[in-house]
Amino acid sequence: MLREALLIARKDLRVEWRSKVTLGHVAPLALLILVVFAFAFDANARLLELGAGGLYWVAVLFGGTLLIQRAFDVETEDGNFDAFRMSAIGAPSLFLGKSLGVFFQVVLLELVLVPGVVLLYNVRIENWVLLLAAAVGGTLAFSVCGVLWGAMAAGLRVRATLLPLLLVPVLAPVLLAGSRAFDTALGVRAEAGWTWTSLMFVIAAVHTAIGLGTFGFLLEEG
Amino acid sequence: MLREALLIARKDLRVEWRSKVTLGHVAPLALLILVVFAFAFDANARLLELGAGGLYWVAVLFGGTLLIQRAFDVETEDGNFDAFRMSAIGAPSLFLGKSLGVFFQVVLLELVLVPGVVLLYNVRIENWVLLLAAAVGGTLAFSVCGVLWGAMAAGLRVRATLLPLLLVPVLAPVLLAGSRAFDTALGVRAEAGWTWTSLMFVIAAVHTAIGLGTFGFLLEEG
Amino acid sequence: MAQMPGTKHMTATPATRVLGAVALVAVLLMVLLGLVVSPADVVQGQAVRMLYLHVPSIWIAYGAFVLTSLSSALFLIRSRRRHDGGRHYDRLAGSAAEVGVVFTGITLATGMLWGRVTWGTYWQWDARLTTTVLLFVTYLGYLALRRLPAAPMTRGRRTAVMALVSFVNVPIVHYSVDWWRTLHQKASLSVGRRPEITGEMYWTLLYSTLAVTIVASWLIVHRYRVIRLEELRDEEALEALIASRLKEDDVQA
Amino acid sequence: MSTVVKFHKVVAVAGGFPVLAGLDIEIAKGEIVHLRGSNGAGKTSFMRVCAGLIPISDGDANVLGFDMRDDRRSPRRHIGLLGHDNHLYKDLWVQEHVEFRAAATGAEAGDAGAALRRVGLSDRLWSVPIERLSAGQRRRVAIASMLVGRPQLWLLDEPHAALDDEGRGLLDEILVEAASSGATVVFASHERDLSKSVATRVVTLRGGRLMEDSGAA
Amino acid sequence: MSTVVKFHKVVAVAGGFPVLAGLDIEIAKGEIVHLRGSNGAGKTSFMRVCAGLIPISDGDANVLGFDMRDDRRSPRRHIGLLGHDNHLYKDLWVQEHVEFRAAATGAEAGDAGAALRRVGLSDRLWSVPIERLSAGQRRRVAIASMLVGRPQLWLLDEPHAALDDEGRGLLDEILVEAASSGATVVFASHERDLSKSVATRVVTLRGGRLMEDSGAA
Ligand code: HEM
Ligand SMILES: Nc1ncnc2c1ncn2[C@@H]1O[C@H](COP(=O)(O)OP(=O)(O)OP(=O)(O)O)[C@@H](O)[C@H]1O
Ligand SMILES: Nc1ncnc2c1ncn2[C@@H]1O[C@H](COP(=O)(O)OP(=O)(O)OP(=O)(O)O)[C@@H](O)[C@H]1O
Ligand SMILES: [Mg+2]
Ligand SMILES: [Mg+2]
Repeated sequence: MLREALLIARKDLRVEWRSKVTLGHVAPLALLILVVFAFAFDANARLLELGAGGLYWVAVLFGGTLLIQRAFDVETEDGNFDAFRMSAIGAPSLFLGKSLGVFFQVVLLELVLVPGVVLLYNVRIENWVLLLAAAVGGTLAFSVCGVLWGAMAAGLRVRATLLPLLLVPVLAPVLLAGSRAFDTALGVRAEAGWTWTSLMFVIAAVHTAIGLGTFGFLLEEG
Repeated sequence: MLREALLIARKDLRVEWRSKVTLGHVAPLALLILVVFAFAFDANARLLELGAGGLYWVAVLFGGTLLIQRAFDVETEDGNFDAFRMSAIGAPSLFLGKSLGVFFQVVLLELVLVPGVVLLYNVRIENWVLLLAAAVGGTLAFSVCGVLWGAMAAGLRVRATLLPLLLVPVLAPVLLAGSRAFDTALGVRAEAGWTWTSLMFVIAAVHTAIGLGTFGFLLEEG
Repeated sequence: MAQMPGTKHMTATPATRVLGAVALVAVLLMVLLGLVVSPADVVQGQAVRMLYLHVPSIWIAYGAFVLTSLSSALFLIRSRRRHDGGRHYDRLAGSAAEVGVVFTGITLATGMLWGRVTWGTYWQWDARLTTTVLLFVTYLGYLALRRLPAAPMTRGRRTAVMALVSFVNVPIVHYSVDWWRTLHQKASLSVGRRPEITGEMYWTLLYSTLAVTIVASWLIVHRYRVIRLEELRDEEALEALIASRLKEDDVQA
Repeated sequence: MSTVVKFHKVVAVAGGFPVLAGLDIEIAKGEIVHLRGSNGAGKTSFMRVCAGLIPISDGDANVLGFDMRDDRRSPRRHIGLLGHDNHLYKDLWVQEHVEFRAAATGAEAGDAGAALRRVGLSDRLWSVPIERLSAGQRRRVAIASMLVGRPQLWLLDEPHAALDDEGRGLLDEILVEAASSGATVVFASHERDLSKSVATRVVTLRGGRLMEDSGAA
Repeated sequence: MSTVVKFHKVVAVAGGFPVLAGLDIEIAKGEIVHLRGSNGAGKTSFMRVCAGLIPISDGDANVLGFDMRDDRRSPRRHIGLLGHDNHLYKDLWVQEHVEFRAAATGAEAGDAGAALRRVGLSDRLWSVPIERLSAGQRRRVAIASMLVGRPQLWLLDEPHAALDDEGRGLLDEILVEAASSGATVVFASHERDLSKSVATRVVTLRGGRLMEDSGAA
């Protein structure tokens, strides 16, 4: 299963490598969003500092949703979704592989975003370990949820608009937990950073379990 | 020219009618964004009131971008972009027609969003005329910019990620002007509401002129 | 449930007519108890009567969502083997979710009215209120997915998975008052804790819950039957199509 | 007989690859040209250059009297292009789609029905979303959409693919009819028989250049 | 000779339409079946039901020994499906794509090169993004991707479309070879000649049912 999952992930990363969408489009876009927020808040420095954690995660989720969308568009164009379903690879491996691919792309995105937040919003990282753990937990949770719901909308003609609608409510807790954990790590606000971080890992674990169990159902038709 | 533009707009609205994407997916999504922002801001009521104008326009632009994306996906799938380019309809008419179609869809979206903001962020509309003018101006500006850049990204394999990247910087002024005008109309902050509103109309006019003049070039390849 | 007595165009049977009558009486009694018999609150005054609709509604909604999740799980298990298996559970999941959404809506509406009276605004950005609204939207999304044009089994499977994931929200709503500091009332009835309200109010609340449960069951049964009738209609249309294909002799494409 | 397409040493580049590498060809009004050549020979590219979708980077090309170096947009309104893809709005109903295409080229709404009947699409399918059609049914809708615009130059890329015997018969009739009423037809196909049945001329490409030409009719 | 596909009064529904309306058919191991029928007859639908992509709603179907009412996922690993579409990742290079498909079915990376050579794709094209290929070249890549998985049941929907003469020759060879090494082949095509050259049996569908059957070889 792991071998097959890695196969899928490698293929996705290769598609990414050929099109350079994450670093070329999504990362700059996420940075831009940070800038625009700074604008929208009228460059109120205190406000930005307070909001840094939340805005970071808004940017990640927004960019990440584009990546999920793309991960499934690649799978469904040219009638490819049939090939995905016909694949000799088992559904759990497909789920894991896709999630892994998305995970790495989102990590790439965050590697650009963290310095962006630090520079633009003028915050300092006070707790590296917490920051890292929160980033990993949030990204994991995002990837598995995203792939689960991505498959749910995949192949439908209205997927581009349906996916965000389905994703946002599920991701709201991740957004909240991520923001609070980052607030703590950035020393903006004293919160139960580690509790929030574990919450994200729990969300990731729950969705992984659901995904492994049900991904096969999502791919079937009729 | 007008006849042809109406033809295009009618076709787009018919596609929308068949799929009911605007009311069914994009409008609820935009409402959700309002909710999520409230969450991200830690439910600071005063902050939300202050930010109502800005968040309204963030939701409009976000939802609108999905609509633009869809408007061009419809045009480009099944090799359709060639048909679009081969169309006997002149490029300026295509531009006007597409913009018109998007305009109506975004208006639909806003009809849902305005009550949403009023209820959720607890603001009162103090100047109806200004609000209406600002909404129309901003929507116009958004539609023409969106279609102009949408065409630029259309047909590219990476359009889904490229389009937002292109759009955000262009729309930043609309976002700013819209927020300020709404702030005034909602009585949140005394600003030069009418000046900002006229700015949006100017942006719309400029982009319409550019669009009418250059849309043909955007469609060409090689 | 497959065979419906009486005519096939009606959703009622003698049993459900009785259930309907009981529901009606129960609601009347609930109004009586809630508005007349039970006392006004020391702090909240008359507004407290909102409680008898506000709270049972959300409990019933929880119950409906539990039903949705259980049926969805059963549907997935059944549909794994035979392709038409378990449609029954899909219908049940759908009708329960619809009723759940309606009652969540009632809680939201009564809550907003209540908030207007006690807090002075319709809406507060409070954890329970916000999570309730997320719950509401999640299941609205579920219903949206159910409405998409797709083969019934495809849709059934996708929505069943969605139902399972969505249920995660229910405990979050319930415990939100404990996890976050909120304006909203803490849970007064909770497993392993002694109830904080007593006397007539307590009994009225319990009774209202019973009444609302009866109403909800009645609704679910009828929604189920309407869905079943729609399916029957589609099946009949399909038979007609098959028949017409069987005599498809004109070679037109 | 007037010349509709006139290429002189045309080089065209797409994606950094010379898809046409010095093509010389002349096509006169009323001809029905069967374009042949192995995979990658440049048939599709030739049609796209004719339609002005790919610019020429060397040589001279003239289509319907327009110099393609100067203006490759104007001839388009007189050209119908059917690519490997069908160019259909999958959300629309069959009839709506053809009516839209009709209106877009200034034809009347009634023409749409006539065109659909012409390609033999039973009216059960007229109000079905295009997404649900079979491959051959879609191809027919695409042909009807083209027919309705009454182009002067028809460019069809493997129009016969996916069509059944009846469809092929209808298509051939339509092409002959178009040519006899003054239009010019170029179609690509790998099926040999078609050269005899419909085409008045067979042109074979190789490596982006002309290899064989049965000559004008 | 063992039976690979066995349909008994199969009804299958897609989008509320009975795409198969009581189909009876048996296909034995090693046959090469040419599937014919007018547009909308149900050829594509038949293949999709065989592949387990469309569920059957009435009748009995057995594919490769699996009862399709109970389990329509297990046979898939032994089936190769080439639809009207090519199922290609357009961003990948040709070689990468085929290697991925090879790895996904447990074949070795070396097989990919062999398959590409087998379909006659010159190695200039191996490291070209699939997006840039011509229609016929893409079709060849799709065939190679299928070949590499060594399926036991081949389902090909108009595989000859877009292929040139050389490609058709190679494809026919590949099909014959597959059948003689124990696989079973079903292909749809509207071209009559193919019935003689490759097929061991011709089956004609109409209205989602069997209309004519030349009988097993
Ligand atoms: C839109 C506004 C409101 C919403 C969405 C809302 C939502 C809820 C929910 C979901 C519950 C069920 C908790 C559980 O047992 O899991 C609940 C219970 C309750 N609500 Fe509200 N509520 C709102 C406004 C109010 C207001 C304004 C009051 C009164 C001041 C109020 C008083 C109560 C009380 C007393 C309970 C019972 C608590 C218990 O016994 O568990 N609610 N509400
Ligand atoms: N955008 C592009 N970038 C690079 N090469 C391209 C591009 N488009 C086409 N080519 C190459 O140009 C050649 C000619 O392609 P074309 O599509 O014209 O062939 P064709 O004759 O239509 O072939 P087929 O019979 O397979 O459809 C092919 O080798 C193809 O790989
Ligand atoms: N999802 C669907 N919804 C409704 N009708 C459908 C659907 N899929 C196929 N059909 C109908 O079923 C019939 C059979 O389609 P199918 O694609 O099997 O035909 P085919 O024999 O492959 O035709 P062709 O030669 O044109 O490819 C067609 O009339 C088609 O319109
Ligand atoms: Mg070609
Ligand atoms: Mg077919």
